[in-house]
Amino acid sequence: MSIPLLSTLIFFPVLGGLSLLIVPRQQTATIRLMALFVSLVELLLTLPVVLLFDKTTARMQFTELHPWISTLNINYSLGIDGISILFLLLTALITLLSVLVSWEAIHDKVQEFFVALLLLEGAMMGVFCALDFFLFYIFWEAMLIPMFLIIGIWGGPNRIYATVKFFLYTLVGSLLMLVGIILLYQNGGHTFDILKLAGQNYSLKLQLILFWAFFAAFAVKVPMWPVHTWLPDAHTEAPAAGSVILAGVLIKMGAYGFLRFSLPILPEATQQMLVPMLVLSVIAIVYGAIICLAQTDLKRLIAYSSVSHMGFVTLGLFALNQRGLEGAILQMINHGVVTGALFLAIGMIYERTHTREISAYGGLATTMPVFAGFFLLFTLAAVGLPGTNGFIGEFLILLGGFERAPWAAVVAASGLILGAWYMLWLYQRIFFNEVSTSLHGLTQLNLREILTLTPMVVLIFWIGLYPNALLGFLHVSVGHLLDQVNGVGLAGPVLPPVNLP
Amino acid sequence: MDAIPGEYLGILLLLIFGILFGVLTLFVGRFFRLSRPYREKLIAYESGNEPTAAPRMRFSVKFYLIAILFVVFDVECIYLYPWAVSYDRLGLFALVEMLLFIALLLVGYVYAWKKGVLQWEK
Amino acid sequence: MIATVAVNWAAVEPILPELLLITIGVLLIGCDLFLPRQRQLLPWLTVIGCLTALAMILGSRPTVAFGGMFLADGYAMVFKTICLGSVILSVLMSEHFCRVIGLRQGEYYSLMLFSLVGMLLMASAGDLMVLYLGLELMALPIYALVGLHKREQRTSEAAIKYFLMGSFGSALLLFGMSMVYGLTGTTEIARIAELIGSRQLVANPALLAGLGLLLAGFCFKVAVAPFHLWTPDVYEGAPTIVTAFMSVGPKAAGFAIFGRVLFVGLPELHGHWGPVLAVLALLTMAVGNITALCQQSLKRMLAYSAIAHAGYALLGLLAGTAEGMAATMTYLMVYLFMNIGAFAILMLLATPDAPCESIDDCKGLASRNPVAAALMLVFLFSLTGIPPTGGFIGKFYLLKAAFIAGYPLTVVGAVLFSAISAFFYLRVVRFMYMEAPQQTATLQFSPGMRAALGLCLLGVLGLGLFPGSLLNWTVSAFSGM
Amino acid sequence: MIPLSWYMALAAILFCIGVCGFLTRRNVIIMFLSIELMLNGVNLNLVALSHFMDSVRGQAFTFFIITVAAAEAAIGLGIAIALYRSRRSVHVDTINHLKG
Amino acid sequence: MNILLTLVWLLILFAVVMLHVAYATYFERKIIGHMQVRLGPMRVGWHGLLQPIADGIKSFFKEDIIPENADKPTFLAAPIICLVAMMTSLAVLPFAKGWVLADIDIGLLFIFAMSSLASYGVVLAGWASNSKYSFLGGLRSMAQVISYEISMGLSLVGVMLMAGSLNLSEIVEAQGDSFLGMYLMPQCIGFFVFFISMLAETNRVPFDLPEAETELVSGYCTEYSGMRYAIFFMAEYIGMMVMASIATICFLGGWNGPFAVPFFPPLWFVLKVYLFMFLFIWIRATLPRYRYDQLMDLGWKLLIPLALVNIVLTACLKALIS
Repeated sequence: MSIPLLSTLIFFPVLGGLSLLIVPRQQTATIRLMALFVSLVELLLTLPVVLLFDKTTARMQFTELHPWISTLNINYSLGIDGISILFLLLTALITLLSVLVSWEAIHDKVQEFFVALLLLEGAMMGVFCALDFFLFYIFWEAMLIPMFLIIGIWGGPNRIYATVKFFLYTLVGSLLMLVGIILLYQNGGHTFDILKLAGQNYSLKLQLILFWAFFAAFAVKVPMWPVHTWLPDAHTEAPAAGSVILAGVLIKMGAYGFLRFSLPILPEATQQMLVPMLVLSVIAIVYGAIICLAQTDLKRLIAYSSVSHMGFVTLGLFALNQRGLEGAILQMINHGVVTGALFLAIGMIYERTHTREISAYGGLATTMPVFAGFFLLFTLAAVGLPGTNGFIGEFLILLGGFERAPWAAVVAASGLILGAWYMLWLYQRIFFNEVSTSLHGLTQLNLREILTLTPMVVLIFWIGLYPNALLGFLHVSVGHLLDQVNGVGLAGPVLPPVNLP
Repeated sequence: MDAIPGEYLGILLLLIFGILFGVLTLFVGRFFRLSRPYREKLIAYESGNEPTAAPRMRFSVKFYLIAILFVVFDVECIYLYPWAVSYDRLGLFALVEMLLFIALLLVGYVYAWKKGVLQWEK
Repeated sequence: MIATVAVNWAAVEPILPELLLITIGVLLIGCDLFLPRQRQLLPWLTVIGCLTALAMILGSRPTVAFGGMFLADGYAMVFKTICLGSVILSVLMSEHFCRVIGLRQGEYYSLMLFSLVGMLLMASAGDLMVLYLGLELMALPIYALVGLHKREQRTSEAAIKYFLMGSFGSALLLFGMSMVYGLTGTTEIARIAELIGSRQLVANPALLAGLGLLLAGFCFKVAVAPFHLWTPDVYEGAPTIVTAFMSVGPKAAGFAIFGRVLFVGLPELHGHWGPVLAVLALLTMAVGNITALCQQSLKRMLAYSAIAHAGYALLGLLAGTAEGMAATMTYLMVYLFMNIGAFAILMLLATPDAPCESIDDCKGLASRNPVAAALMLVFLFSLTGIPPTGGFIGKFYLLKAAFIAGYPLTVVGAVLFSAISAFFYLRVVRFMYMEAPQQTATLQFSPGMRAALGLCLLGVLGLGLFPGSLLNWTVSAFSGM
Repeated sequence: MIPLSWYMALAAILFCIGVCGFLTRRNVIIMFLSIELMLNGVNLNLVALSHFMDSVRGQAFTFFIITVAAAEAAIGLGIAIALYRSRRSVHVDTINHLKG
Repeated sequence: MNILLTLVWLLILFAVVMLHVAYATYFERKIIGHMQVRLGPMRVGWHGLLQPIADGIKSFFKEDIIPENADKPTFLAAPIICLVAMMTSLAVLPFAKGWVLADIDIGLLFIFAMSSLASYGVVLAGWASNSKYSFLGGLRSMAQVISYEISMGLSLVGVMLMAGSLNLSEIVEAQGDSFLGMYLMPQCIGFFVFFISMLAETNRVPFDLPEAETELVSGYCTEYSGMRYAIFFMAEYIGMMVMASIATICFLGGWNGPFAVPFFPPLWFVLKVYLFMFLFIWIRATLPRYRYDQLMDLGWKLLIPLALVNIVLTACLKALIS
């Protein structure tokens, strides 16, 4: 492999973003077009990765290894397995959509916005590619800066509170993880290499300390109950593109962190902490759903629904079996697609009405029928209707969860019902009922908007009807991961992967 | 008395003697001399007028500058004296070093001069 | 008769950079006095001199000169580079700033150079005497620099406070030195360690008292709590350019002697000074970061942040390991760029009518001048310690060193305070990007200012992305000590 | 001969008086004088030690301290004058424009 | 040395010096009188010979006035400080070979120290009197003394370079007993600087600004009277004598003369000292007073550079010759 594909994926958007700085500030049209071009090319660049990916092995692929800071034994080490490749795709797609949705929504400081967005994309790519813990941390933290700015500068009225809260929550968590990394470095043979760190036997006490240090960073990011409170604020205040990226990629990183670090490196601690984690997940599912019922703000409702959905994800993760893990990963992608799509849609309607109050809407189905159609589809996917992607993920998670802890699956299933309740109720309040007076004369969706939403529809059905397209990437890697976790002797039947149509 | 090196004994004695002389002449004299103080005699002399204003008035800042300059220049001497005394033993290197030292001192001196510190009245 | 001692001129070679700088300092005084019209050349002359000295220092071989009094080793080289860097950057910026605030004294540059020579001596000090002389040679011009701007009322107040506290710190230091001298009979730092070992003085109470006084004195010099009380006032009162300079150069030089004395002179007492410094470091971070939270003046906030950063830098020192000291050096190197950079933006805000030192003056900077705002953003995130800036690398290295040396709780504390610090740094970012501007004056970049800001940005990002060679350098520098 | 400990005790006493003076007095000049007192404590210590240990370093050190103290005095007085000109006082309690 | 012997020496020295002081005033008045074509004191004794005794008795019995606003302890101490400082410097002066009370190695340094100490007496007197004239006089005196102290100190570095010692006896011996050995010739610049500084240090005309009668009404001692005033006076005359002795020792070869005097070795020394005393008086009778700014200019702008040049020249020449 002569072309460093992963490095290209990381640095192409960074350089592209920086090249926007050359354009004079006033030429916003040029800037937008350039940003679109960069993100489109980035998406295309993921294609060779996907095509060349070898699904039959759990080894890291497309690896790149260069010494970086030799004094500390830190390497510039990249590589992906079946788990990360999906996130690369998701990231590229979501960023492209964000560029599109920001086309007219951002009027002020356009240049800065798109620079921040593209830098953010580079950092996100880096997080999913990094195989060196230190490198991972750098990308992990580097994401904070553009996200902080995106929410803080282009967000809603309460944006400053939201963005500072977001930043501080994340930073505290990350810093504790940093201490954990140092501790791991000290005890893991003075290396930051994730693969080398995984193979070692740490004492249980050390593992537990490390587990909680990592938990601090990842749980905040996911966000797990009870450290989720930054998410509704950040979601609500962020501009549409910010919300999409937050929901689509950023909060997946917490779960990705659990997958990549906590599980393989700290298997014993993971098993020790299984029950608390499951309990937290279930609480998040039910709590998030119940809170959703009480929301009057559109974006806030979606935000709490994210808490609930991410509860499913962590439930699947800590089910620690093939189905649960695969379901969790799939659900992350699904959630990224669906919630991203919902935020996109909300962003479009918000541009027209400039309100997020649910009560201000009503009867939208008659004024904007095309939009209503798209939104209905997204709602159903979020609810998990069979045939949409949401169903597959949640089904697998519940299946896995039932094997591990039936009580958890049962309670979680009730979350599904609540989910259907609040989503459908929301749909009813917005699109049916009386036509609200303020909603007369709204323009229909334009071509750009329709083009933005169409890929999401395609994705929803594609994954929903042919999940193996994605699950195929996962089987081997997840199996390998489970071997690592279970290698220390967790009793449990190793079931063959479920083959769905 | 062993604690004091012999040569300094004379100095110490002379010191004590001086103090005794001063104090004794003044003290003994008290029994012989007149003492008839009255107010006019005791007020500060101001050419016969009533003293006006506080005598310890603010004075020219020049005095401070002179004092500061003195401190700096005088202390430089503590390097010149030992050097001068042991010049024979130190050799050429010390001469060059001291020339540099004096040159630096001169720089400070020229600086002060150009800045008008040495000018008593502008 | 004159003794015909063969004059060994080669003995002077190691101090040639210092001599060069002194010559240039004198030359600057001369230019200022006799060629007042050519005054705009002074900063460039200074920069050229510093660059030459830097080249000479980097090109020199490690030597021991003057019977062990002057050590031109790698350790000294790193610190000298930092100090020279601080002077070069400040001098590049000063023309602009001095014009804005109307500071017209030509002595400014020569004082800067003399202070620099003091710092270089401190970095190279192999003997307590040289150490003390360097310290004072560094401090005396700075007292004057702080008070140089006579039209401004606050400067003389800042100067007198700095002067009194600085002298008091020196006196404490000296008494500690005299006690160490009394016990060991030498002032040569390397010999002190040997004699402590051979005379078994480790538990001697007098030595411990001396150590305490030394620590107090050093802490005064690098502004470590609870000896930091002078810092905010002095930093706020001094002209911003001087503040920028003295928050980096002298602090680095202070750490140079701090490290040299503790690591070379008193390594056997690490059991005593390690924990003490750990407590002081935590206290410093607490005081610096928490007090900075409630500041309205950006300058004062940066002053408190400087205190907090002294606390971080102490982490490497207290580790007592080679890696720790290397980490401190690395951190100071990064700190040079990020702190001077932040102060540079503060200087850009100033106008002849108003000093513009309040946080409110940053409001809307992104609209007024996006470049300045972006630079400030980078510097502030670096000060917070967010990757991919140099500040993160430095902090990470420090935390790692202290952690591995066995101070995990101190490290956790440092991490938490670091999170707190994000709050007040972010406040500035917030004001710059998320508020409407209050001022309308356009910012002007002089060529020197451009160069300095470019260097700072390069330093912060370059060290953040490619810290490898710096780390190698500091590690090898320390092991050569 | 007077034993070394006497000198050292005197030096320590001088130093402590200086410290107390510095911490309690509020006049800038007197604070400065207290510092000088501390320095003289150090000087006494060094000279006595140097004499008793037959090592010349202490005396050389004292030389430097004296010089530096003179330079310090020069700068300190200069600053004090500047301060007095702007404030009409050298009392620490009136020097309070900087706080926060 | 035995304490008793020292004490005897000391008493003799003291008596001689006191006599000297008393008659120095007499000679001053007489000489100035004759120079100004008048007679000077004539009433007490033959040609007024007993005048100093009468003055002494008078000041002893005069009323002692302490101004009401004076800072009393300081006011009382000031004259004694002056006297003690000056008297103590006497101890290190070698009047002849071996005729010295304290033959210390740092003689010259000691003299400087003591002459600085004396200026404390002056400035304290000015301050303690709490009178404007005294205050100004004290200040001026201080500024003047410290200014000229630098040039004086620097002017003697040449001598130290040549003699290689600070011990006064050794300085004398280094000059040898021939006329050509005296440092007057090689150190002529130094001598010039020293001589002027000496006049200024002792507050003599033309540098008597601190006690200028016509400007400051006696300056720092305006408020002093009676015995206290007399003590200041004594200190001043002892100071003159000490300075003259230093000049003699450092530049005129000390006790050495054309031939040895059998019974009174210090003869040459005394003669040389009196030569200087005469010069002091002669100058007083002849020259007008300097203005204060001229005085400072002279000290700072002429004497100090001259002294530095002298040092450099001496050191370089010495290096060349050897």
